[in-house]
Amino acid sequence: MDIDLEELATMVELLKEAEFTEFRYEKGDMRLVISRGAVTANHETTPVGVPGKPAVAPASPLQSPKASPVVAEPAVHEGAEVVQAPLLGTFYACPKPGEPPFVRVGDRVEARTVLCIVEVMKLMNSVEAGCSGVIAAIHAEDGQLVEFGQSLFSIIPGDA
Amino acid sequence: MDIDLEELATMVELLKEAEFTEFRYEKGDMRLVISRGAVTANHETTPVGVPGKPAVAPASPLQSPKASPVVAEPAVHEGAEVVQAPLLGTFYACPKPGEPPFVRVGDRVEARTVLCIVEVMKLMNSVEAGCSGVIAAIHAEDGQLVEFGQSLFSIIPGDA
Amino acid sequence: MATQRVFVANRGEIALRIIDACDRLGFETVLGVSLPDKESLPARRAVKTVVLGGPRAAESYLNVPAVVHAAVATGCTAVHPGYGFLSERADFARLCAEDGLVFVGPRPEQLEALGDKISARRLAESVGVPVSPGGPTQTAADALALARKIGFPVLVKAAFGGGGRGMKQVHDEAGLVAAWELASSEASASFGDGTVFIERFVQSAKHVEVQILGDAHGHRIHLAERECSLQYRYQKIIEEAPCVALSDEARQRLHGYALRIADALDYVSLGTVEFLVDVDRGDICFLEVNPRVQVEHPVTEAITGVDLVREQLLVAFGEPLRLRQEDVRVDGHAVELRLTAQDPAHGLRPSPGRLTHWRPSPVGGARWDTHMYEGYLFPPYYDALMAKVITHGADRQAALARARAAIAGLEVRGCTTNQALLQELLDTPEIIHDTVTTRWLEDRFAKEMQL
Amino acid sequence: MATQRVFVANRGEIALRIIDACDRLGFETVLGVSLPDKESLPARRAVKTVVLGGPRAAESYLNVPAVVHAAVATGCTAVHPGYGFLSERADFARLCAEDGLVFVGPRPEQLEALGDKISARRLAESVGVPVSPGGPTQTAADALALARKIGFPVLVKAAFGGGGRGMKQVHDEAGLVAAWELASSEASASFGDGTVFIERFVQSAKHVEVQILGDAHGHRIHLAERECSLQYRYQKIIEEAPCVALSDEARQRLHGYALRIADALDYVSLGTVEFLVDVDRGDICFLEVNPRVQVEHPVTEAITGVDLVREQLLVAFGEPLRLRQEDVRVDGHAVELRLTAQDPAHGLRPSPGRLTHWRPSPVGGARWDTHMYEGYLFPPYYDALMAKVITHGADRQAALARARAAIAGLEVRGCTTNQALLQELLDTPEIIHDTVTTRWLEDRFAKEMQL
Repeated sequence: MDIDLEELATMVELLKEAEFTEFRYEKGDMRLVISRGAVTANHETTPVGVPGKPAVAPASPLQSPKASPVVAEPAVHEGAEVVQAPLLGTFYACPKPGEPPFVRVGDRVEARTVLCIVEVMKLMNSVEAGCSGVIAAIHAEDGQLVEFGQSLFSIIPGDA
Repeated sequence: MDIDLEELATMVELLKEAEFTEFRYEKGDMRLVISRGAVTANHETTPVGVPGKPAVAPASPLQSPKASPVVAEPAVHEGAEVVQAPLLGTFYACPKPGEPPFVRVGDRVEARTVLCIVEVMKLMNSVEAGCSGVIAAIHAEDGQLVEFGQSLFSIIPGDA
Repeated sequence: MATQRVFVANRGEIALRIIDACDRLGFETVLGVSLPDKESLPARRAVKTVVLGGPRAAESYLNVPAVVHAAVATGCTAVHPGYGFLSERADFARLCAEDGLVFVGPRPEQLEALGDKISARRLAESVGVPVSPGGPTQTAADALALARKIGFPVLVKAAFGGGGRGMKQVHDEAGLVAAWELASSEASASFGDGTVFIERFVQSAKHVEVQILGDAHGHRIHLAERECSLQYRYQKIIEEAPCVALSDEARQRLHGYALRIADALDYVSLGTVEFLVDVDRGDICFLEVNPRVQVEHPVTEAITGVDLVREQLLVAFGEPLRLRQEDVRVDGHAVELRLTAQDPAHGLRPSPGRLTHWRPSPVGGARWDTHMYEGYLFPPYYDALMAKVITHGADRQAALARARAAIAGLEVRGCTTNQALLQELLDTPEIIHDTVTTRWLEDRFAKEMQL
Repeated sequence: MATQRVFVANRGEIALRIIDACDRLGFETVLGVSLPDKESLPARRAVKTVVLGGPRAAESYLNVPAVVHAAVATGCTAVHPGYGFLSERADFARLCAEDGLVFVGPRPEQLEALGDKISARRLAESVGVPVSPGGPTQTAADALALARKIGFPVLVKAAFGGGGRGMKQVHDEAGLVAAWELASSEASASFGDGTVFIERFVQSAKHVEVQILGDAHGHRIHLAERECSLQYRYQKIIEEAPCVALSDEARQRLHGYALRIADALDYVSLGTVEFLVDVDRGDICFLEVNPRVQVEHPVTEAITGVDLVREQLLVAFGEPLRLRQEDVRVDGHAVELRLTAQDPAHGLRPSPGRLTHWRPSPVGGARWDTHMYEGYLFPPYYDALMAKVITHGADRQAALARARAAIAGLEVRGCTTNQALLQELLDTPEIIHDTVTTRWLEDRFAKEMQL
């Protein structure tokens, strides 16, 4: 991304008007995060390298695709229920291409709420939450292969 | 950064009126998140590419640590200069623990600007930008092992 | 050749064997595994591993949609099914083709032609290859009539679904009817076809099989024969090549029969034509064709010097065979021992567990095909094969001597194995003098039980 | 044993060998490679691979800080140096120890004691093991005096830095002075010590070496001897075990000498004690000790059935040796051929390149230790070893016959190899009748040049 400082200045001007504590703008591999008030350290360490953020890899220990095939286990959310793929297939986050995803992080779900579809050989299998709570994380990427038993969602259990 | 400022201005105007704690707008690869009030914990885990995000792995092709050891090559930034590790060692983003990093994404750097330190057996080797421009991405993680030739930074060349 | 990416749809030692063959050809590999096999050695060796499903083979290694989906999603250009599992499934081979994957094996129609005993026998007969007296029966009455014609004892088995599975031996008419009803109901349950096959039970015959190899350009050769008479309930325990009990005349005839069948099918890929040979009477009759790589293929590799898995991969990708029949020479004798996690003291019952100690001895001239490693948890879900120990010598006695040294040098703890049985067998006169026939070991065990 | 994670600080076939030994023991592996070796087969097989530095060994495989840092940063518990590179570097072993890494080899002080020819000879002499006439010299004058005493021709080499490197043969006083000056200046340049070693040049001797193995609990055994007389400029080409030219008496004596040296050092790990043996006169003299796994270790594995790399790993982690001297039996004879990317038509000059075709033949009884695969770009930066072909037979002729079959069955294209030379050598009377001494091949080449 080539930052046009002038453009940026104008934008900041505009945002003065807006009332917010956090402003995120993403487009392609570009990403803008503006926060007001307490800034969580996390923002520094979340650079632009969005898809396939590579610097993650060296962090993981001896986790080759061998040791644990395809994915390292996701960062644990204390007390979260992890919804795993009931079968191998292609993960779809949305009912149809272009439509909004079934769920987003922060969404409240019930046990019967459909979270995603796992497609194997044109067979669509919808995956339900299995418990009620709030989606804390989504571990799979739309359109990607997920293995049997792979973590898909983390849900912080709890009723409204 | 091709933000349509007019569009953004209008949006901000509208949002002034609207009452909300979080506003999300997604369109194609464009994504906007505006929050009011406390930043909820799960924002850290929201966006694509938060550190440790596992679902990235299946996206990459046959890239085991074997095929390309430790890291997959970072997402290419068109016309970006990639600064590689001149030697194997531990990557330090900050001059001292706790201190702010040498550079952050979006920072303007000169050829002689120190970007990081690579330590091998207690020997500190500072790595310079080698060209002037703006940091587009940081591909390594503080305190982690980087290999010889591993991509550390992407810099969009250009003078102020 | 363009770089290929091969999906390995199998496990254990054969998965390792295929992965190594691919590595050496510069092909990439993706291994599909069951959940418990994530920690297996093949999973380490493959460039990438994908979990197909749960422990049961039906959820993973026999899960056709998962295998094909995984192969396509990981960008594979071919699928190697190994042996067992999906290796003989025409529907699977066809699905691979539809999804643009090269199936490393014969064409679907060839798999179909060989898939059931009836059409396989018909094929053999059509090219003048003798088959055992017998045939398919639709009713117990037919069966009875047929059995009277060919004489008791007879073998009763489902017409569809090969191998020794569900094969029964009956000695009288009462037994036949009971066995027939059972086999028929089983058959209609598993294969949707109640046809039952009746054939003469050969009292004392050797199991001899011929290795064939064909390419997509009409070249077909044989790579001599193997003897696998030492079986227990149709599970082979010791195999060897060549079969020294054969006269040159019988050997010629056997090879000729095998090639005739290969030619009739315009056979492509690796295959094995199995025969029963009554050595005394010189009778040969066709059993079946295994259209895949065989567990015991290394003994043939040892005596011919041909890398069968490599050749199988190359012809699958359309390469013409470089070998001609006249290039195939047999040198010396080779023996393979199947080390299994089975307890000989208890009727060879499976005894899986954690391998606390695995120390094979690298004695000269012994090849170990094995996925074992110290600390490996041998799973209870699949077959009991731990390792194949292949030795080669100038003659049969030399090969057996090496085999004794190799198996004696193994230190293994954590699972009960058949090591002691293998050692005992290698010192048994019947084996040393090669008088063993396919029923010998069962009879022997039966005797022991009575003591 | 707790799960270990072993850093493999080497490349090529020995890296593969070490990784497989670790896999079979349930140890994890991390491989340190140079940039061009990222695509090597060991890099695929290791659980994890780390790029140490650029192509030149000094930047990568000899880069001590990078290796130690990488081993620590990847959580390794041990480092296996293989052969060559850092395997004999006491400073490296010491650094590993300081950083809590088990060095898979002898203790640093043992490496030091064996590191230079002078102290090694002193050690041998101190326990009554004969050494070749000669000694260290500080000036050309000393050298001249010594040479007159022991008689020309003599060998001139730097006292520090082992192997054949920089060794020169001189036949007269003029030649000696020139060679001495050069060697001395080279020595002070590379080792900071101008001491030059002078020793009698043995005209016709066999190179015989004894395999030793010791644990940290005071157990030490030998695993018989190997003969490696077939050399070209101190590079071994064909090795075998045992050495059939030895009388039983000489063999006993040789093994005794080796154990005496091992005992004097309280030697731990795998090692090789090298001797020159004048078969006709029965003279034996000590050459040096190689304190590491040897390229030719498989021939010893073939005749003894002992997995040397596995034992080396186990004793490094403190396990007591399970083997006792009386357990070590020699069975048959084994031969190793070194296939290299060298052009015999041009003085064995290296000929790296892209392997367009790699098709070894899996003939029975042949073991291939190789990191080759089809499409591999053989790099120009390191030694020329492509594969080790190890065969075993009941006797020497049988082993040689297998070796002929194995090397004849190889199809390789893309690099010029010494395959033809190996085949020619295997058909040479001097080799068939085992009359070869260490100078034989050079003399032979010299003659050919003159034709």
